[in-house]
Formats: sequence, C-alpha cells, structure tokens
Amino acid sequence: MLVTDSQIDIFHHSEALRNNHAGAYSCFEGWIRDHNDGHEVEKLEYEVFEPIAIKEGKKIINEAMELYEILGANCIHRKGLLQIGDCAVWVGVTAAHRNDAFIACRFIIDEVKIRLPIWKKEFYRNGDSGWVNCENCGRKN
Amino acid sequence: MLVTDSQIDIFHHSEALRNNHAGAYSCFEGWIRDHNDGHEVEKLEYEVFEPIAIKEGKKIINEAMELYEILGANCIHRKGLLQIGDCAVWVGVTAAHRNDAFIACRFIIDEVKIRLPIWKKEFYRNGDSGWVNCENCGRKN
Amino acid sequence: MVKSIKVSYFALFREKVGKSSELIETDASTAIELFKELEGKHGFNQPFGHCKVAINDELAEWESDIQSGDNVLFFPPVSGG
Amino acid sequence: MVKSIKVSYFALFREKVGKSSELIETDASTAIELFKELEGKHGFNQPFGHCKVAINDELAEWESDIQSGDNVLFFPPVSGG
Repeated sequence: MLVTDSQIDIFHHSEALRNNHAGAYSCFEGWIRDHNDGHEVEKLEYEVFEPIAIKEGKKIINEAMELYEILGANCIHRKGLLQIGDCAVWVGVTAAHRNDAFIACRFIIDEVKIRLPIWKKEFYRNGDSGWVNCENCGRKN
Repeated sequence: MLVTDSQIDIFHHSEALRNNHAGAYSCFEGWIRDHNDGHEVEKLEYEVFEPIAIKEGKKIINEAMELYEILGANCIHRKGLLQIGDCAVWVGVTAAHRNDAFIACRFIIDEVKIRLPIWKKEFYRNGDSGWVNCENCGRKN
Repeated sequence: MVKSIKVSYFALFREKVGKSSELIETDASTAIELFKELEGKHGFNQPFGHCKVAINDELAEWESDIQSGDNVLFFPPVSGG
Repeated sequence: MVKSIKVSYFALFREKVGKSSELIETDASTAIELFKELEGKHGFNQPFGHCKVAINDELAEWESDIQSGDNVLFFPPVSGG
C-alpha cells in the first residue's frame, strides 16, 4: 500500500507482482471522469490522512491474502490535485486461478473506498466545488 | 478482438480504451504459470483457428457492451509458443462505474475461454506433453 | 448420394488423424453423422458434447446438413481454465 | 476534570471549522461526547454513523476514553464510490 503525489507507475507495480506460479492477474484502475452526479467535473483533489490510510490499506491487503487463494496484491492511491483521465487508484492481484484474482481485486478496491481516510473534492466547470460523500460508508466494518 | 503471435502490447491497448467518461478500468491478464494439475510446465503452445476465434471474440465483446453499462472493451489472445510468465490473453474494460467494469471483464474472459477455438498444449519438465481439456466446456452456450 | 467433403482437424484431433485435413467420400447427411463415422476410425475418444463443428468457417449446429464441397471443421474440447 | 485535547479536522470538517486543528478544554470523557460537543458549534451537519474517529493516529471506537494530551482526529464521511 502506497500513497503518492505523482503519477502511479502501473507498469512498475504490476511487474513487481510477477510470479511464475501466477496464472492470473486482475487489476483495477480508478480514473478521474469528467462527470459525477450530473455535474461536469474539471479536476479533483484528494486529501489523504496518510498514517491511517497506509496502515488500513495494508490491513485490507493482508485480509485479502488470508481470505482468498492469491499470490500477491498491492494498491497505490494518489493524493493532491488530479486532472480528467488521471489514474487515482490502482489495485493489482495475482493468483494461480482467475476466480481468486478477480474476487480479491474487487474486495480490495471496495474496502479501500470505504475504510481509508481519503476525501475527494470535485471542482466543477461552473466554478462550484464540493466534497463527495460516501454512499456506502454507513456499512458496518 | 485480436490474435497475435508476438508479445501483447498491453500499454498500447489499454491506452486505446481511454475515455474521459470512464471512471473505472478493469483488466485481466492470463499468464503462463509453471504448474498445472500437479505437473511442472516448461512451455505452452496455443493453437488458434483464427477466422472463428476473431468472429466469436467480437461477438462476445458486443454481447458485453449490450449486457453491461460499459464504455469500451477489448481482448487480445496470443497464438504459438509461449514461455512461463508470458501473457497469453488480455482483457480490458472501461465503464463509468467499477461494478460494470468488473462484471463485464469477468464475462468476457469466461466466455472467451469457453467459446473460442483455442487449444493449449502443455510441455512438461519431464518431457511429456498434452492438450489441456476444458472443464466447463460442456456448458450450453 | 455420396458427397465429397473436406474435413479439417485441430489440435488433439489433428494429432490423432495425423494430418490437418482430408477429403472424405461419405453418405452422411449431417455434421453429426459425419463425426460419428470418423470418430471411431480415428479414435477421437473425446466427450462429444464438448466438441464443436464449423462448416465453411462458421460455427454450426451438429444437426446441420452437409453438402458436397463443404469444408467441415471438427474442434476438440477447448482448454477453458 | 477538565482535559486539554488537540482536535484535528479533515476535508469538509476542516473547511467548516476553518482550521486543521485546535486545542480544546473539555469535560468530555469519550470521543463521542467530544464530537457531540463540537458538531453543533462547528455545524458539521454530517450523518454521525458515516463519520469516524482516530486517537493518536489509530482508528478508535466512538466510546473510547480520551485523555488530556490526546490528539483526537475527526473524519467526515469518505467519498466511497
């Protein structure tokens, strides 16, 4: 688990997961899209409280390693100002078989979005801005 | 849908899926692993009947576009001789939201593995070799 | 009526037959009849339900009629996993 | 007994308070008591169940005791989607 203020080097991080026992690699990237909830988005700012984001992110990855038959997993999250098309978060998972890779990858991104102290402020084309609220964060952890 | 006898340029093909409306990118890579069914695998040969593999692959991608709220999808499959660690198949899907991206990516790789006329011959460390049979291919399409 | 059919084999089937295609004179009127005629001769020994057939490069139903001059392609089970 | 607590705010909360932290003298004995004391004052106006608390950089239960000298961090709802 890493938090970075520069572009995520996806090639580097996926190479680091290479493993001759792995037959499956599943990855997810969250990209900054140009719209949300009917608003035209211009850019986005991520605020991250790193001490807990990193600790909790590592915990999620460890949980995935225990819950599923996977060989490796990692997650990188951006902080700071991002533009449309930028990659805000990357998750990569390797496993012998694809079912485990897919399920664990999904688990990690879902948990990361709910449990990490990361807030997203959207800046709209019309000049407004606002903090994006969580839809599922009422879920019990 | 493409079939190629050279290394899959994943960066190029994922870039081609870039889309400012996309907030989610899900991808799957199938790697040649060093074991299968208790045998130590040395290398692998993919035989592809291209006319139908490409037609059927495009059909699967179109089905995914109709079934799920996705913005783009592609699949590239290798043919010929591959070594341990090589990427044999890549699937990439973009969507506004991650649920659609994940489900469609999974749909495409599952269908590709069942419906495309692609056969895998494994060459083992002990000198044996054999065609790998499908576990789920009895499923009705 | 005897038909002249080009039959193409892939992967395991090609290896069992020892060639990738052959010309067959047959009375079979459907793809499945032709398959049944050849599977014993060549010892395909694969669960029929896992095999597929194509006629002239289009996937086809096993019950499809075959015509003189057709290219019938027999696909052994795919690797799946 | 009055405690001296450093309270840290993030994102929406920081903007509502107008600063990222402040020193508070309080009688509150738990994190939730302190939150209730401050939410009205600062107008947090967020569903409590979606907020979280950390004490000295560790996620904590809302019922956790707070001690003089603690750094209590209030997290507004995360963006999720």
